[in-house]
Parts: sequence; C-alpha cells; structure tokens
Amino acid sequence: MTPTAPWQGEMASAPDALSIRDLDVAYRVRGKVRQVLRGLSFQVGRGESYGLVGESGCGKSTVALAIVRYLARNGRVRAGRILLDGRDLLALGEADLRKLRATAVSMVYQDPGRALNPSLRVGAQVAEVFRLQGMPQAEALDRAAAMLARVQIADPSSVMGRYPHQLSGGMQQRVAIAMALAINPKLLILDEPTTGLDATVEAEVLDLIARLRGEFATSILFISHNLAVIARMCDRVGVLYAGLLVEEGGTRELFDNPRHPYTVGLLRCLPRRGRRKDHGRLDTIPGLLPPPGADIAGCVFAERCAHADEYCRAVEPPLYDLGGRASRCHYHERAPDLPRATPSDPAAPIAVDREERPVLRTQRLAKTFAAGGHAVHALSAISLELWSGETLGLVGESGSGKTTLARLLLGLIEADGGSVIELDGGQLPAAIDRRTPDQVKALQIVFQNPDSALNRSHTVRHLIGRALAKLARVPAPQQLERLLAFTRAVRLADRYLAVRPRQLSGGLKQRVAIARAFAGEPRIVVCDEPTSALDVSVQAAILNLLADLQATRRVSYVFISHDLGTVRYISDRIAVLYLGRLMELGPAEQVFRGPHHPYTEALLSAVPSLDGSVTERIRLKGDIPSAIRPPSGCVFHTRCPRKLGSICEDQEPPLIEAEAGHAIRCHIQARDLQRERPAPMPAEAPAS
Amino acid sequence: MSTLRAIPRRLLLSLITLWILSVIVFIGAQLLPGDVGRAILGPLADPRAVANLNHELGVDRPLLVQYWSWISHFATGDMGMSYTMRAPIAPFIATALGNSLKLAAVAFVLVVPLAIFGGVIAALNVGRPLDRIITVLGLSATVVPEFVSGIVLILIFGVWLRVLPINANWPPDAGPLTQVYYLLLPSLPLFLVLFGYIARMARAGTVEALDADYTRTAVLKGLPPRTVLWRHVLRNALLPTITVIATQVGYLIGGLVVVEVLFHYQGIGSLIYVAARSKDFPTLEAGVLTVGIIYTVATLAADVLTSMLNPRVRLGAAA
Amino acid sequence: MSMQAADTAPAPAAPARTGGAGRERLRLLLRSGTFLAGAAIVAFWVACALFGSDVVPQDPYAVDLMSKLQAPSPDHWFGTDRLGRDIFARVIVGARDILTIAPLATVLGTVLGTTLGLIMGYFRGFIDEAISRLIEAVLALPLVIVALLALVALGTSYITVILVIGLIFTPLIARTVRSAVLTERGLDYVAAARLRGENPFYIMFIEILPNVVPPILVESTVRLGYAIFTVATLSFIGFGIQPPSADWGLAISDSYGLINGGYWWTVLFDALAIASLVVGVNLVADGVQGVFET
Amino acid sequence: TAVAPRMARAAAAGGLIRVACTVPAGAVDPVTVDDNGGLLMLHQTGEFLSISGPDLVLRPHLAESWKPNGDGTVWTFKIRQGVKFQNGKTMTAEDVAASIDRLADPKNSSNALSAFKGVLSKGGAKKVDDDTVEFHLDTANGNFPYLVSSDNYNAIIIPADYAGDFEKTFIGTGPFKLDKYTPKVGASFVRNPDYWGPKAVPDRTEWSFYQNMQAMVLALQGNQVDIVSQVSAVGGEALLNDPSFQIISEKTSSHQQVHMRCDMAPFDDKRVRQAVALCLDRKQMVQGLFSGRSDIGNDSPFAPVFPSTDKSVPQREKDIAKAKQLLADAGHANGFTVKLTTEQYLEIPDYAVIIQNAVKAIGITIELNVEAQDAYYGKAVFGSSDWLDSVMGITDYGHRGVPNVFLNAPLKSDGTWNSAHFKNKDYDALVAQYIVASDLGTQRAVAKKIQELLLDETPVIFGYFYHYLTPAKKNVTGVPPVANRLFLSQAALT
Ligand SMILES: Nc1ncnc2c1ncn2[C@@H]1O[C@H](COP(=O)(O)OP(=O)(O)OP(=O)(O)O)[C@@H](O)[C@H]1O
Ligand SMILES: Nc1ncnc2c1ncn2[C@@H]1O[C@H](COP(=O)(O)OP(=O)(O)OP(=O)(O)O)[C@@H](O)[C@H]1O
Ligand SMILES: [Mg+2]
Ligand SMILES: [Mg+2]
Repeated sequence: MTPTAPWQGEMASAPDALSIRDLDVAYRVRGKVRQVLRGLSFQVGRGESYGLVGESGCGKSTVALAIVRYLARNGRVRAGRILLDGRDLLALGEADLRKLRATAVSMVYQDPGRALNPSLRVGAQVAEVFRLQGMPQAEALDRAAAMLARVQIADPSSVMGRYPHQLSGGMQQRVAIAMALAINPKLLILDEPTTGLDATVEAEVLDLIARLRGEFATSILFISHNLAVIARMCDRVGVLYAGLLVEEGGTRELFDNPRHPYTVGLLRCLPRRGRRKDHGRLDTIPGLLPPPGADIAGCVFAERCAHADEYCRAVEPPLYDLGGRASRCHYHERAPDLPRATPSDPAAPIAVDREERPVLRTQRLAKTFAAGGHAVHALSAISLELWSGETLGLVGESGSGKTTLARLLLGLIEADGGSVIELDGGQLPAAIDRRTPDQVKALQIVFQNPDSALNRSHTVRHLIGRALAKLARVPAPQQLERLLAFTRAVRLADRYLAVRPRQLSGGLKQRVAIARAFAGEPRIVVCDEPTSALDVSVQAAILNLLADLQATRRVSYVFISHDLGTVRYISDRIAVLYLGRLMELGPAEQVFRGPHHPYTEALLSAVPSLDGSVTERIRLKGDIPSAIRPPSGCVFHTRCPRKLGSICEDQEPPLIEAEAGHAIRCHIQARDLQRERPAPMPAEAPAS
Repeated sequence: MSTLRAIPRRLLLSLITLWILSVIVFIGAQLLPGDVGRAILGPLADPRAVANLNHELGVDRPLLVQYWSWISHFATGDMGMSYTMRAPIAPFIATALGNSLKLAAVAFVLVVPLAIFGGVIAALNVGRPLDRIITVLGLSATVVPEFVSGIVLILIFGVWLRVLPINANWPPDAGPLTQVYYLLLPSLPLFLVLFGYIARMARAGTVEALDADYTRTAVLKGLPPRTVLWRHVLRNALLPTITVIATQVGYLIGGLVVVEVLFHYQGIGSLIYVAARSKDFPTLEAGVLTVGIIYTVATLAADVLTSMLNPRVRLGAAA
Repeated sequence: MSMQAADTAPAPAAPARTGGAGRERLRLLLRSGTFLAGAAIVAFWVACALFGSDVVPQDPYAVDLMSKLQAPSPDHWFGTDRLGRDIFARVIVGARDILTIAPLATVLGTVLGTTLGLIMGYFRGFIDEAISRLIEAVLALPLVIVALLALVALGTSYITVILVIGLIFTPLIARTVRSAVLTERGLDYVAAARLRGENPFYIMFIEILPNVVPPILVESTVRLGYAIFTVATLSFIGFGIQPPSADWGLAISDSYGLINGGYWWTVLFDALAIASLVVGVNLVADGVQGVFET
Repeated sequence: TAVAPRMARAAAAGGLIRVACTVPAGAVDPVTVDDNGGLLMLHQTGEFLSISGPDLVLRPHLAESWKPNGDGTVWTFKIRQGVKFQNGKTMTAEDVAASIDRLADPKNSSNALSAFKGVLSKGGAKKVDDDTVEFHLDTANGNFPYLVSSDNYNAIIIPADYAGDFEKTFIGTGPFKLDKYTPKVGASFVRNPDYWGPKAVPDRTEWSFYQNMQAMVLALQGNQVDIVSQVSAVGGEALLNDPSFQIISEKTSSHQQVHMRCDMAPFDDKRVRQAVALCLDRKQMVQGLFSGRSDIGNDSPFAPVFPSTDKSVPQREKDIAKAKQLLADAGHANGFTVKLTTEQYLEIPDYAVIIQNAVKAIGITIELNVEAQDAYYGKAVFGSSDWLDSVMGITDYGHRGVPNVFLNAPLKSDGTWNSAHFKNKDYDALVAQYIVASDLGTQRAVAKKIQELLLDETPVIFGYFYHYLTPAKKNVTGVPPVANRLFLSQAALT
C-alpha cells in the first residue's frame, strides 16, 4: 500500500475498504458459460484510490458491477468473495444489500446522460438519496442543493429544477458524482467516468474528483482504459487482461517500470513524449485479446508475448509478489526488455515542398446547416492549404466542425456559396455528384468507425474490389492481382478476402477501410478519427500503417483527432478549430511549443499525461456555445481565460502570423501568448 | 426546438393528412360506380328513373365540382345526403359515433389497466415462464380476428352459459349499468385484440427501462424496489404506451366493423359496413373520413399528451 | 515494407467463426420454441392447402342434402354443413385460398414497400415528405376499412383482394424500410459508396438493401399475419373470398346463424382453424422478430 | 271485410309485439321503396286497394269492388267511404288516383314503374267522382287489379298532396299510426283509434332493424323479439328445426331462374338443356335446401300457387340415364365444361353448388363464378351485364301475384330480362293470349300450352318455388301468412 495519502495512516489496522478474493464471474450466453473474470483478487485500502486498467472487454465493468451486485441477468459470481469494509457482500440478504448501497458504496459510470432519470428533475433525484436516510423533503432538498454546490455547480437551485437533458455532459456527470458522494460512501466506484467527454471537460471532472477525494475520505476504485487518466488519479493500479490481474503496483512504479509484457506493450503503443512519425514507428502488441470464456492453458498473454516460451504456454504463472507490487509473468524481470513487435525504423521521410502549388486549397469555406428552423453555423471562412505528402492535423472540441470540414472537402455535403475548394489549382465542385471521376478519385476518407464504414453485407473482397473497379478502373482480369497487392499492403491476410466485416476485429476492419480508401490511388485521404474507436494496441498499428502508406504513396492526409498525442505523432501541420473557426494553424511542433492560442493552450493542458504530473494550468469553464448563436467578436471570448476586455466581445480577431507559417487568431500579441511555463507535454523526447 | 411550440406545425401536418385522406376517400368512392342511380335503384329499375335520380343527386356533374361541393359542405358539418336513406348523413354519423364510443369506452376501460398490468408483470419476470405465458397468450389473443374470438365468446357466454346478452342493443329504457352489461360481450373481442398490443408495448417499455442506466442508478442508491419501479421505471416505461393506446383507437374502429356486425350494434363500424354493402357512397365517404378524423385527432392528442408528460420533448434537447 | 504483420498473425480470437450472420440466425431460430411451434402449425396448414384434397377421406365439395347438418360422428369427424358436405374435409382444404391470397398480397406489399421505402429513405427531401403525407393519410384508417372502401370501389375478386391488401401494406412496409434506410443512410459506408461515384440505385439496392433485409423480413412476416387476419375478416363480412370456396371465414359467415340452433360444429372447427393459423404465423413472426431485432 | 278473416278469434286487446326486420335500405317512401325492410314499413300504416291473400285471390280493402270494361282496357274501382287518414283528413277517390298516378309518373323514379310499364301511363288514373276511380290502360290486361293490390307494395294510398316526407309522418289509413321512426335503428307504431275497420289488437308494435338474417334469428332466440319478418330456409335451419318456435309460412311464386343461353353452344341444342334439367333431384333439393318449405318447380313460371297453373302437366323427374342419352344425341357424350355465373344472394350459391354436383353425373363440369349482386347485374342491358350475357346463370325472382312479369320479361323474344335469349314465336303468341284473358278457365287452358312448350324447350330451369317464412315465438297468434307483408293488427301474445 502506498502510504502517500495523508488521511490514511491511522486506520491502517481497519479492514480494507474493498477486498476481492479469487473472484470468478461468468456470463451465460446461449447456454454456454463464458468466464470473464478468473480468480481476481485485489484490495483497495481505506482512503486509497485504486485504478483498474485494461483494454475493452477485459472485464473491468464486470468487476464494478459484481461489487455492487448488479451483474446482468445472465451474469453470475461463480466463486470468490467480495468484502466491503470487512463484510461479505455476496452473503448479504436483499434488505442488507439495499442498506449497504444506501450507505456504503456508490458508483458513477460512463454516459451520465443515461445514468440520470430523464423524467425526474435533478433536484428530486439528488434529494432522493437524503430522503432515503429519513430526512423530510424540505431538508433533503436543502442538502441536495448543498451537495450540488460541493461539486461546483454554480447555480444549484436553478439546476435542481431542471431535467437531466437540459444539462451538458460535464454537468450531468457532476450531478451523478454528487449523488454518489451524498451518502459519504466508504467506496466510490468510477467506471470510465470521463470516457465520452471532451478532453477539456474530462480534465475538469478529473480535477473535481481529485479534489473531492480529499474532502470525503472515500476509497476509490477507478476504472479506465486510459492509462494517462489512471496515472493521474490513482495511488495503485491493477492491470487487467482477459479477466486476470496481470500486474499490480504503485502507479509511478508501474508506469515507469512495468514488469509484465502486456503493460510494457501497452505503454509502448502510446505516442509518448512528443514522439513523431519521423522518429520511428510506434510499437504494437500483436494478436488479440482471447475471447471471453476461451480455454487457456498456461499464460493468457503467451499468445501475444515476444518472451513467451514453451514454459509460458504450459504453466500458468502465479501472481509473483515483487514486494509491494506483483506480476503474473514467469519472466517478470525481463519484461522491460521485451523485444519490439514492430521495428522502430521510421519510414523514409518525405520532403514536403511548400513552394510548389498546394494539392488542396480552401478559401472562405463555410457551412451553415438548417436544423429545425435554425441556422447552424458549423463552419465559417476556413482557408487552408494542404501540400502533397504532408499531414494536416485537425483538432478541436466536439462540435467544433472537424467532421463538417472533412465532409465538405469530400463533397458529401455542399459548402455554402462563396466557398472555394481547389484541387491542384482547379476549382472543385461542391457536390460530389458534379465532380469528375478523377476528382472523386483524388479525395478519399477513412472513417472513425469501421463498423459503420464497411458495408456489413459485403465481403472484404467485394469491398475493396468494388473500389478498385470503380475508382481505379481496374479491368476484371487484373482485379484479383491488384486486390491482393492492396490487402498485402495493409497487411491483411489473404484468407480474410472471403470474410464479412463482422468476422473481423476492429483493427482488421480499419485496415480494410484503409485499403479501400487507397484503392483509387487518391491524392488526399481524410482520416476522421481513424483510431479513436480502437484500443491503444491496435491504434498504434493503424498509425504505423498510415505513416507507411504516406511514405510509399506520397498521399496527403487531413487527420482529425481528439487525441493531441496522436495528432502530434502523425501531423506535419496542425489546425485548431473552435466553433467552426480556425483559431490556430501552424507546424505541429510550433503549435505544441507555443506561442499558442489560449484555446490551444487549454486543450493542451487538459491532456493528462502518463507521468501523472498534475497539470494545474488552464481550465476552460463552461461549455462550448451553441453554433446556432455563436458569440460575437471572438467566438472564444465566453470561455477564454485570458480575455482582454470588450475588444474580444466586439471584434473578431484576424488570423495573424506569429511566426513563419504559424498563424493565431487572437487579439493578444504573439509574444504575450508565449508563456514561460513548459508545455504540458515535453517538447522533445528521446527516440527509444 | 420544443415540441410544444411545434404543435401548430403538427396540427398543420394533420390537416394536410386529412385533406389527402379526403381526396383518397373521394377518389375511392368515385372509382367504380359508373352509374350511381343504377346502383341505388337496382338492376331492374327503369332507365328513366335512373337518369332522374342521377341528376337529382348531382352525380352527373364534373368530379372537381362534386369534390369541392362535398368537402366544403363537410367542413361545415354538412356531410351531404345519403343515397339510400335520402336523408342528411350527419345525424346518423353522430348517433353511430356515440354508440361506438360507448362500446370502445367499455373495451378501453377494461383493457388499459389490465394490459398494462400484464405487460409490467411480464417485464418483471422477463425470460421466466410467466413472461412467456403472458407474451404468447397476449400475442395469440391479439392476432385472432375479432369475428373468430367473437363467435367463440358468443358460443360460451351467450349460448352455453347464457350469462351475457348476445345482442348489443339494450332495451330502450336501459340505464347506464344495463348498457354496460349489454356491451360486455361485444367488448371482449376488442379487449382481446387490444390486450396483446398494449401489454406488449408496456412490457417492452418496462424491460427497456429496467435495463436502463438510470434504473441502475436508482437501485444502486439503495432505493426500495417499489420506489424504483414506480418512480423510475414505470414513469419512463409507460410513456410510449400512451402513443400506442392512441393509435389503437384508430385500429379499434376497424375492429368495430366486425364486432358491430357480429353483435348487431348500430355504431360507426356497422354504418360504414352497411353503406359499403348498399353502395351508399356519401355515407361511406362521410363515415370513413370521420374515422380518419378521429384517428388523426387521437394521435395528435397522444402526441401532445406525450410531449406534455415527457420533459425531454417538452423542454427540448439540451441547449 | 518491413513492418511485421501485426494483425495478420493467426487470429483464433477473432469472432470469425463458421458461417455468416444468416446461418447463425437460422440456428437461433431453430432454438426458439415459439418459432418452432408456429412453424409446425403453419407447415401443417400449408401441407393441407397443397395436398389436403388428395388425402381427405371425403370430397369436400360433394353435396349430400340428405345428410345435412349432422353432428360429428365417425363418418363425419367434424359433422356436416348445411349442404351435407363433410366439414372435416372442408376445414382441411379450407386453407388453400387464404394461403394463396395472403402471401401473394404480402409479397406484393413487400416488393412495392421496399422499393418505395428505399427511395424515400435514400432521397429524403420532398419525395419523402410527400409520400410520407400520403402514407400517413392511408394509415389514418384501419386496414379493414381501407380494404372495404377499395373493394367496394373495385369489386371483389381474388386479384383485387390481393391488390388492395398489397397496396395497403405498401406504405406500412415502406415506413419500416424507410426508417431502416434512414439509419443506414447515416452510416459511413453509404458515404463511401458515394465517394466511389456509385449511382443512387446501386447504393439503394446493392449497398443498403442487403442490410435492411432483417427488418423487411420481420415486417413481412408480421404483415403476413395481418394479411391472413384481414382476408379472413373480409371473407367474413362478404368482401373477401367468395363462395363456393371452402374458406374458413366464409364458412363461419355462412353458418354463424346456426350455432344458436345447436349446430356449433358448423363454425367451431373453422374458427379454431383460423385461430391456429394466425397464431402460428404470428408465433413465427415473433420468433423471427426475436432473432432479427437484436 | 276484415284484413284476415281467418284470424277472427282475436286474443284480448293490448300488449306489445316486437318484430325484427332487415334494415330498410333507403328512405321509407312509398314511391321509391324497393327492399324488403322498407316495404314492410309501408303497410304498417298504409293500406292497399285490395289484398292478395295466400290463395292469390284478391280481397277488397280500400276499394270495395272493381270491374273491367268490355275489352279489359278500362278498370273502374269503387272506393270505400268514411276512411280517414291519420291526420284526420278523409280519404277520397282523388287521393287514390293521385297515389297510383304518382307511381306511374316516370319523373318520380318510382319503383313501381316497371310493373306499370306498358300497362298504365301517367294520367291513366282518373277520379270520376268521390267514390270512383277509373284506370285507363295502355293495352288490355286481365290481371290489372293485382297491380294496384297489396301485390304491388308501393301502391299504398296516401294523401294527394303528399310531399315526399313519408318517413316523418308515415301517413296512411291503416290500423296503426307512427309512434317513432329512427332510421337504421327501428320504428314503433301504436294503435290508430280512428281506424275505419276492426281496431288493432296490440297497443304497440316495435320494430328493430337488423343487418342480416343471423342477427334476427339470434334476436328471436334470445327473446329480444317475438317475430322475425322473414328468414330464408337456408340459414334459418336453427329456427326451422326448433320446436319452441312456429313458422308462419306462405307459398309464393318466388324462385331462382337457371337460364341457359339458347343462342350459344352448348345450350343452343334443347336436348342439352333438357339433360341438365333432368339431373336435378328436385324433391331432395326441396327437402335439403328448404327443409320441405318450398314447392317443386316444373321448368315454367307457373308456380303451384297460381290459380291458373295447370297441375296436370307431368312433373319432370331426375333421370340420369335419359339425360346422358340426350347429351350423347346432342354430340356431347363426353360432357363439356361450362361456366355458371351467378349472384351472391340468398341460397343461390348453394343452389349453384348443387347443380354443379348434379351435372357431374352426366359428365358436365361447371365452373362457378359467384359475383356480388351489382357485378352480376351490371348495367342490366344486353352486352354489359353478366346476368344477361352469361351462357348460364342463376337469377333471383321475387314473388308476384300473377305470372305476367315472369312470362314476359325473361322469356318473350323481346323480353328485357331474357337472359336465356329464348326466341320462340309460338311462345310469344301464347303469352299474348294469356295476358288478355280475364277468366280463369281461359287462362288455365293457355297456361297448359305454355307449360308444355317451356318443358320441351327448357330455356330456363324452374327448380322450386320457395315459401315465405315468418318465424315467431310459439305464443304469437293472429299473424296472417302473406308473402312480403306482415300484418300485425290482429297479432297477440298468448
Ligand atoms: N451481459 C453479458 N452477457 C454476455 N457477455 C457479457 C455481458 N456483459 C459483458 N460481457 C462480456 O464480458 C466481457 C467483459 O465485459 P466488460 O463490460 O466487463 O468489459 P470492460 O472491460 O468493461 O470493457 P469496455 O472497456 O468495453 O467497457 C466482454 O467480452 C463482454 O463481451
Ligand atoms: N447535418 C447537420 N445538421 C445540423 N447541424 C449539424 C449537422 N452536422 C453537424 N452539425 C453541427 O455542426 C457543428 C459541427 O459538427 P461536426 O460534426 O463537424 O463537429 P466535430 O468537430 O466533428 O465533432 P466531434 O468531435 O463530436 O465529431 C455541430 O454544432 C453540429 O451540431
Ligand atoms: Mg466497461
Ligand atoms: Mg466528428
């Protein structure tokens, strides 16, 4: 146990807040029992914050639901014990269980919008908790208001009278947290509480949780797939893999010096420390998570582990106690030396020549949607250039217009009048139906969600073959040859050709989508969050693939992502969008190093980093305003922490070059924008 | 955009719908009867009489003129003259509608609470035998045509047990209770058909609400099951059921045709049926359009009710 | 390229297993008790409709006035009707017309409705709005009443009954297809197809249609149930199947005045036959729905 | 001159009689009514000049006597005096003349037009003095009084200034007067205290309208009514075989004509027509379809009920051997296939099935095409009517007091309803003789010739003449059996 928390020490003798012993949980699916948790054991000490990480499907939520005894109907605890504050949860009767839930344990989960009852006012929902403790209605309401105030809701009385859908996602999650903490629980379970929220909102919510953790002496079980978030929030971490705890230890130690090949691999997948594509490829973890209920002899991870040998495959490793930490690897000492799964040599960098004519150029690109009688100004006056072979990263909060921009370029939606899109200097018609086959061919896209992007009724062969036939006009006889060339280029085994998307993993699907996008030899590929639906291990492989393809085929990318780390890794230049406006545009390194636009700065500081350093810098207050009525002047003034004064409200600042090729839309002088403090992410990193 | 503000638009759309409906009905009724007079007077009537009648009825005028005269009168409550009854139609429609509403009311009063109860019970036992039983029985009841269930019910209650009258027409001096007594048997086939629909909806809504995250929140708060059910589950679960019930009003009228014929009840259904049999097109048109209006009004009312009860819709999505 | 084939390693873990979605669903269907029960009932009646007249002990159409209205007996298992025809034989062959008309009507409605729904959902805009209004207008009337109106106008014959029911189903199916298509249209593969320069009809019929087959299948099995319901009802009120068919609805219509005279067998067996057929079809629909709507 | 002399032993006055009848299809107006429900309403308050009894002999009623002139072209009726309409006005010869003239005026779209066509034109009814009316006919007609008797159900006598609103007042001269009439629902009548004849026995009669026969049967069985105006034997089995009810039954000339087109193969050969007729087992049909409640037909419209029918003409019996022989002689030894088109009405579909079954024995295959009534009748003119154009068909003919209509329209060479397309000069001449004959002896002599001719030619099969059946509870008395009429003035519940 890490005795770092000051509120902990004196209770050391008391039982752990949560103790899980040899927990086996299985789901029954169509008559088959699928075991998803295997002999899971861990403890959360009093006042401790324990993080549980793992890729999607490894059983994190199942742990959480088992603790509160709310498994799905088909789920069952088959063995093991769950002790909450020393009491065996699984042995409790209905009434006791209810009492326990009402007093000792609470839970906050993903998607706060759905966690709140849509037809009850917020106040009533929060007050309910107090009513349950026997308080009269009036008092309960008062307490509820007080509780809302504690989660930093500015105007509790007005929020109490609203319905959940009238609150933003961040507010909703605050309300959920308020309800959870209202009982002053011994244990608070947070199951991906910030997944799905924007980075800026996530940072706020995480700050709040960190603060409240100090106020309420609550133990926390924090579940996330995001290593950085865990690093920021937790004292100790358990790494879950296929329902098994494969490594456990203090946060710092574990992330700095992982002792299980899986943890090592996960950490290597992330584009960390300012790593960029020309620094070399990201490492990946080959293979896939075993499906739930799979019969595994030996080490579960052996299949994907470069260290694994016959012994690993035959003998299941115990959880080796490494003194204050543990690893379920026979060769835990050697774990950090895990050979790379992917050679790190960077693809030959392409020299981008910005003297020549840009391959794509937009001028005053704007889009106004009509939604329910309102004009939604999704995008205004975007002027951009994209040169051959380069990657333009596009970042911004949700709703800032990234996807709109992508779709405008592709012609899937028509730009407002006066907008200009030029391809190789020639004007590009706004609508795809009016573009020539060559123009259509030149711009392709890789979508965020491959499930949506691939027609589930068609085979891989048809999916790519049709693109070849239509775009590349490959005559039928040569098609198979070309097809194989493509699938091999995206490293898709030939046997997948006859398969339909649903039989492929997320990563493989995205490869198919990429192959399809490249089938017509496009000049420009728009990547709209191509990895955000994927697990980190797969994300790395896709990023590598994109970088390789760019190097060999000299395509240009417009790369959209929420994840600044990813954008930084892949992009040559970065454009920052806010409320449909271009706020900043410049070479990736300069945008990260600064000077930045206050908005960019806020985005950067919202990113939690793996080293767990708490970035107490700029937090954006409030929500992104509605695109129906954008604020006057500088659209960012309503949330800007460095607002100058009325000039910001009245005048839209121009896009001014702060340095060569780096423009910022702000009234503040460029040199004033340069802050002394170091950027949240170290600018330069040693190539590993 | 809030739905309450959208009501005028919704109303306008309903009006357009009704207008299209009136055109369809009119065209439908004009499609065949090449010779209305002949249809009325019968095959053996004298041609002179037929020509006279056609002129008198105005069916020898251009279609557009006929449509306009029909619909403009209809809008003022004048539904025209029945071909066969040679009398204004409106009073017939009014009486028939009143009768049908009585019958429908009895069926609804019986079915709504029971079906919702059944659906909720099934949902609470989802996957268990009780759920299967309620679901399969409900489904079976729903899909068996009214005349089939009606016959069987007549056989059982009217003929073998002799406990319920098999003819819906109560004696002239019957009080409300006696009327209900006479309407019990006819309302049963309607009950059966509606039961399945409503129970199914209630079940689906409840199952969904039971699985919803907000229910999880409520349970994990430690609320007693009863509170969870009433405050959190049913409140959300039964909202869609309202709409279903409203659309069933329209369906019900279709069922009324058969039930009213079977039980010799003088409602809107049998009025339409008789008009259809005797090719009394003005009455048929008026009856059908009336049904359309009722349906449209019922769904409109349900929409408004739903949006008034549902804060999501009433207050609009998050700003 | 030097990169190691990361994901190309044999992937035993991929959810890829034998067969496609179709076979999986079939397997599920065959496990569903309701579906099997329904399918057995429907299969029985289909067999009766096809081969019934060859196997029944008596000629279902043979009139024998001297033995009319006989109660069930070893000679006439279900008794005889008012013309002395054997009711058992008539019930067995009575499925033929309804099992011809209802499926044909459903097929007609499905084909037209699917096409219409694809067009509406794909093009949206004015076409969609206009057709939606029309559909809503038709849907404002109960099925039986629309059918009644149409049959009065067009005259009753098998063809018109099929046409009328098929056309009434068209908007209902179109509505279902439309909303499914609207969902599909929002998916990126449609955008991808447009980015290949595919024409709308290719997108509608090759890209989208296969993906909306499940809701269409569900809707049309449900519709089949309604078609049977409607044809039976129309026959009962005299606008459906016409004499001298052995149709059940017609038989009930002809005989329901007799039940009070004690001749219960003249309606009971036909009533049970209709009930079993509609319940069977709807159990099938329920099973299909359970499997395809998850 | 009581309405029903046989019912003289009237029960004690008072009480309520409840009747079920079919819904009047249209407005109840003496001029236009053409359906059973409507016509039953007419004579509840209205009365005829004479009443055609069960024996089809006319009895005086509002007319006290009638006689023709020498050649039968002018008929003079003496009108009863002292009869009052229910509004208090006295009925005069003027009202009588106006009532009949109204029916003969084509302008009024009267339903009686077809009866008067070629017999009586507008203006032919003339008031002579207060108690005398003369009818000047278009041509001689020996049976004219039947056309203004209860046989012609439109011919009730109503005031001369009638304005077309009968349904409001039900004004007439009868033993009952209107209490309340609710279209589509029912009507009630109360005793008319000022009636000129024997006062009505019941205080009240209540009529409920029903959509179909089954409903009425159920109502009777459920004790909701005492009398059902009419049931057909087919479908009425539940009552016919139930000892707790009585059936008031009257022989009629109602029948179904099975026509075979004499101008088209295969029926252009009379042997084929005879063969078909020989297949039918009429006795069995009468038993099976009607539980005995109909008379066997002998393939001519001369029903047993008509006084002029010559019963000595031998009855055609089922004879398969002979039928086969005839068919073979006609060159159809192996039979043929033919389509029988008919209407969905009463027992006709069943009759069609029976014929279909019967002719199988001689190798004829009949395909049935049962149509809705209006589809069958079509425009009711040659060339656009399945009824008149089909090679074989079955058509319903309602009761008539005299066979004239049956002899003319469906069988004469120029008959407007000649669906058999039967063209026979001898026949036409015989019918002309029959029409003008005004004494029974002559009529019967001509009838015999017609019967024999039709039996030989067989353009139309007349299989049976069904009875008019009025079921009632066992305790109902005083209801006379009159086809298509229900006279309740002497009815009582005992
Ligand atoms: N009700 C259920 N029935 C069957 N299988 C289930 C059920 N719930 C979860 N599973 C399976 O159990 C495994 C673990 O699921 P769980 O939700 O606990 O994973 P997770 O780590 O929370 O994943 P994620 O990051 O996607 O939320 C997964 O393979 C999932 O498919
Ligand atoms: N079809 C549309 N109709 C109306 N408004 C739209 C439409 N598409 C997008 N918008 C609006 O335009 C704005 C920009 O949306 P867009 O999807 O481009 O944002 P984004 O930056 O891609 O967000 P995310 O990160 O959530 O994908 C939003 O306010 C959105 O609500
Ligand atoms: Mg989870
Ligand atoms: Mg987007």
